[in-house]
Amino acid sequence: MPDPKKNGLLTAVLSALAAMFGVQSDRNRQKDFSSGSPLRYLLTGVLMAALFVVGVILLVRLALMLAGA
Amino acid sequence: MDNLRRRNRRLVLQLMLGGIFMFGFGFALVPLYDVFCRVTGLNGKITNTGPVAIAAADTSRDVRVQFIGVNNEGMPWEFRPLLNTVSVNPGEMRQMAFFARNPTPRRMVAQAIPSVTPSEAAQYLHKVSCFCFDQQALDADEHMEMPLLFVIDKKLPADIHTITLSYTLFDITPDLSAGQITNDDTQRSTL
Amino acid sequence: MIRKVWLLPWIGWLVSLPAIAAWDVNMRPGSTAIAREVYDLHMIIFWICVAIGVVVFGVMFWSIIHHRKSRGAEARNFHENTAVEILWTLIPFAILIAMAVPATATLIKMYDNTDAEIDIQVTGYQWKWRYQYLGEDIDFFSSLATSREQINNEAPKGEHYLLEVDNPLVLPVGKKVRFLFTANDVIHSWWVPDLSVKKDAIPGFINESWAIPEEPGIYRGQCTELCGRDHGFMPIVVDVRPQAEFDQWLADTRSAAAAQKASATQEWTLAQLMERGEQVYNTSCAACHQANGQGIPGAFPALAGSPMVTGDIGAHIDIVLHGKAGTAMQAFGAQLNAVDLAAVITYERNAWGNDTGDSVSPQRITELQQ
Amino acid sequence: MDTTLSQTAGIADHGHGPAKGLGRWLFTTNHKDIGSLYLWFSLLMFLTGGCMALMIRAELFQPGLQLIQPEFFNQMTTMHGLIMVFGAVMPAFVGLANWMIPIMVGAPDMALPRMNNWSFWILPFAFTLMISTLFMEGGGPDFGWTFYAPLSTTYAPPSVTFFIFAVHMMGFSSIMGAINIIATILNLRAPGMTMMKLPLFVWTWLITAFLLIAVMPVLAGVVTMMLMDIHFGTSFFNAAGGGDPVLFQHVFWFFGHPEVYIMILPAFGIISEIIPTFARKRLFGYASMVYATSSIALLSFLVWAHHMFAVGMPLAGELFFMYATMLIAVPTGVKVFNWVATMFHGSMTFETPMLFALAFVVLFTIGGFSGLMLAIAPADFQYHDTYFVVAHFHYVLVPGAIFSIMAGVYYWLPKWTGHMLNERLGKAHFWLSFIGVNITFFPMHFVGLAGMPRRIPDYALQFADFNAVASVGAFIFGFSQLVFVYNIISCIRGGERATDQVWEGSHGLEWTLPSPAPYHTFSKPPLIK
Repeated sequence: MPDPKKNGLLTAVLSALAAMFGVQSDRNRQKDFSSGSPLRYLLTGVLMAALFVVGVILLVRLALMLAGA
Repeated sequence: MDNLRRRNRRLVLQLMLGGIFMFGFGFALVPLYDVFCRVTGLNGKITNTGPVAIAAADTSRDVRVQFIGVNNEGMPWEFRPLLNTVSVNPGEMRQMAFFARNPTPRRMVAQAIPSVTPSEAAQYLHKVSCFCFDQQALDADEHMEMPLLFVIDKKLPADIHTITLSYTLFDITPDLSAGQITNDDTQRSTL
Repeated sequence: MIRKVWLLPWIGWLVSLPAIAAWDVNMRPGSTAIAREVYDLHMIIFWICVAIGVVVFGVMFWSIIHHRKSRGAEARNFHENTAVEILWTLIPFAILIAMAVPATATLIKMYDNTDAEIDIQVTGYQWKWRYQYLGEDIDFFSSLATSREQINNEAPKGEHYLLEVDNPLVLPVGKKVRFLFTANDVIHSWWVPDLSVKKDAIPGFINESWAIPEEPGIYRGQCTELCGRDHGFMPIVVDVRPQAEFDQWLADTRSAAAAQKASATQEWTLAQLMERGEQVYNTSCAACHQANGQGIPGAFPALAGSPMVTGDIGAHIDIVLHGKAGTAMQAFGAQLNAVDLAAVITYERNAWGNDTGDSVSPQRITELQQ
Repeated sequence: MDTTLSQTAGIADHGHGPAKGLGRWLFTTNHKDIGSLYLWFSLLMFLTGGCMALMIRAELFQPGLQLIQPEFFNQMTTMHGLIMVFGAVMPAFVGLANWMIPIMVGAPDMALPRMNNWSFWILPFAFTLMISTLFMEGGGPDFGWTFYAPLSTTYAPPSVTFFIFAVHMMGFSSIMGAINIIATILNLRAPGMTMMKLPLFVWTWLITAFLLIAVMPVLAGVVTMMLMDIHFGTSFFNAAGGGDPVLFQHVFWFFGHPEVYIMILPAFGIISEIIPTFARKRLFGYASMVYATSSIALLSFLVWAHHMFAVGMPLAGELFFMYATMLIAVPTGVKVFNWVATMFHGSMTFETPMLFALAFVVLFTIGGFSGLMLAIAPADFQYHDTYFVVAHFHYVLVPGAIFSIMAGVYYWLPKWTGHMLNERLGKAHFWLSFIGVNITFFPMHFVGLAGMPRRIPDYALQFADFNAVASVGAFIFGFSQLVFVYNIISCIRGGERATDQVWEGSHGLEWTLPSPAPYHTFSKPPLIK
């Protein structure tokens, strides 16, 4: 069992990315669940969703620019 | 066990607040939608109105502006643009008018709702003054020409050559049946 | 697996269905460049799904057949392998990205704003379409031409049952036509599969789409947004003709419109009005009041022997011209010309035993409409 | 559920079993009774909605208007949609949650038993109110289960107000149910049952509950806006007063898309319980399943406008929603591979629950593929609002949600009733439903691609043959559900005694209880190693 110190923000971001990708190892899962309040994971999730939206908007702009629209 | 009751109560309260917040969010989607339309010109909503600084017209480009008059259901008025198509330079102020006639034997009040296509052009169509800003009342058998003053912004994307501006006329007489309808009922200006 | 003996008669019945009937299973490639591109996109994504399906179900059925307890299969103990999971997530991602590129290209082409030779305003009404050729003085309604008898199974169904209209939309071949969609009452949606055009017609708003039909022919479509009672009975027929024939049609329609105005000033006998009135009645009124004038109890009033139709003629004209607020009775004054209105009112006053002997002249309708 | 529940030794019991007679069901605060009430109510609604579906298919058996008038046909399609979504699928999942979550996490009962009772008893009144609109003057709602404005506001029959209040009541019931489930999962877990050890059915229901609390209020908001438009002269969706019918579609589908995830995530949970049991192998990639379903809770809010590609959005909007839809389709679609990997090198037997679970995996994936095709915006211009879309959502809902509910009922019925179910009847019901579902809905792909629009009471001749086939399939599927009802009743009344573990490969807290599960369980939290 990884030591239940506060997990850094990085692990939360990585876990959120893994969730959006849909693949997560059991080891990381235990590390996530052993840490502090789930609130941080929730907020990271919402933040990552917002980044996902911005990312797709940029993707759209890129597509339009490439097509010379 | 009461520690559990306290934890339950706190959690249930938070969740109910979450539910009420989302109910409010459902209603907040209405103004959010207007802001979203203003930014992206979604659904051809024209948003910039009122006086604008007159800049030199960009005579290098002609934009064809088409006008369409549509009657909504139960609107017997005769309603059509005086000119179907107008060729305009971006940045140039143009005046044109719609003809409206009330053939029915009773006084009626109408509201014109504008819409533009392609929706990407909505943010670049600037209406200085328009009959759709307020309600138009016509007595039996009366007719009038309703003015429209507009400018096409110079920053209109190059690939847009034709803009179609449609006005849909709605009968809103029954809504105002309460008070006496006077000619200058301009309390509500929309869009 | 219990034996399916008693299922055989069902399967037998299914197989005996008439083989000659139409069993078309797929989208038609359509007759515009965009329609063919959409058809290709459809087939590419379809075959991709079939391929993924074959692989996934192949593994699954292999496992169902081989890893069965009854065949002595011993369950292995693996229950996690992130590498495999990452692999089978990256592959679909890659396929989708590969799919998104042509899809984006086609979508951008669909939003092309180049100028069109001909602009048509398409307005959706409750349960018919109205076509206005902008710049021309041509404006007509296009309603379902299939007779009520065919719909109620009292007559054999024609070849284009429910896909035939009285006035099709006529277009020149090879020219870019720009459609401007709006609606008069509720949301409709104008869809012609062969032109790959589908856009919602929304009251109070204007939408646009375009097409360049490449081959002359008749292309049929239907309203594709629920718009009330007769949503299934407002088809679309586009008649694409070579340029010469199209110009001829334009000229004929203009002269017909002029003749129409002139005929409004002629004298019409009762018999002529009745004959024309029956035609107009079956197109525009029979949908609700039924061909026999009995209407539908509780939904639409009967006209046979109704006080409105046999009583004061002015009230009858007013309700046909301006409709009745809050009911499905529309204002036909804005939809039919003076002659049709006079004819249908005369027909209603003398058909199904009403025979009041009154006849309404087109001149009277034109005066009222002035 | 069995009225004569036997009190086996070993489980401390307060000595009082369920009350006798009607009072037991009216005033029950027991999660097992309320679960049964939800399930019986859902079955009743499933059969009611099913009859409406048979009315629709009977009319569409042949071209021409044979049986019913178009406006009644529209009422049938609308009520069929509403009753199946809000009356059959969602209450069935809430019923399974009420029954199974407490005994899966080692809780004595739901966190708020009285609210649990109230959130069930709202439903019969809400649906009586809604179904009574069929008999009102002007008929019931006839504007589709998506009730787009202005057809549902200015042009609606007078009974639309009752429809609005019925939707309000259903919303309250779902929100209270969701709050109850979250409180139970978060606060009432037995010590040792950490969040890491939660069965996947509990995880998917936790995510679904958060989705419910997030979107049902938005649905309540949209019907309240409709109410104000119809009666209080506002113009949210009325273009005359500055409103916008497309605003309605945006707000509705903002609720609509998470709603379809609400209807499928619990199904993912049930299937993830059943396949490991009958493959005698632990679920493959438990962590991935938990993380993927939790990311759906947020991502499902970003893609609503793929239902509106033909409404006339600017190009940038169409591209955004096409890309976002494609991107979030992968993490969910890929979950199917987890189930296949669970089966791989397992040691499988094929009792009825497993048959339904396998049919779910195969047919739900077909629905997922047609969903992927619909995500391609330019192609969606040809698919939108045709029978291809009808085939898509029926494949993800009937062999999807409904088959997973049937699988869950067959899987846990021995635990509820104490008797094993009749396998022969179970397999007969499965094969009839499997054949019926495919004969009904597969031809709809064909007529949809060939150009048949949705929600029409009559069609052109080129669609006639596949529609006839679909109607036959509908009647096969419809009447085979009577086998299901008979099987359930006969399993309650008698049958071979069920052991505690019931299925050879089953794991989990609920299988440590005796069968039938006593009225009160886990009064003292169980020991979890």
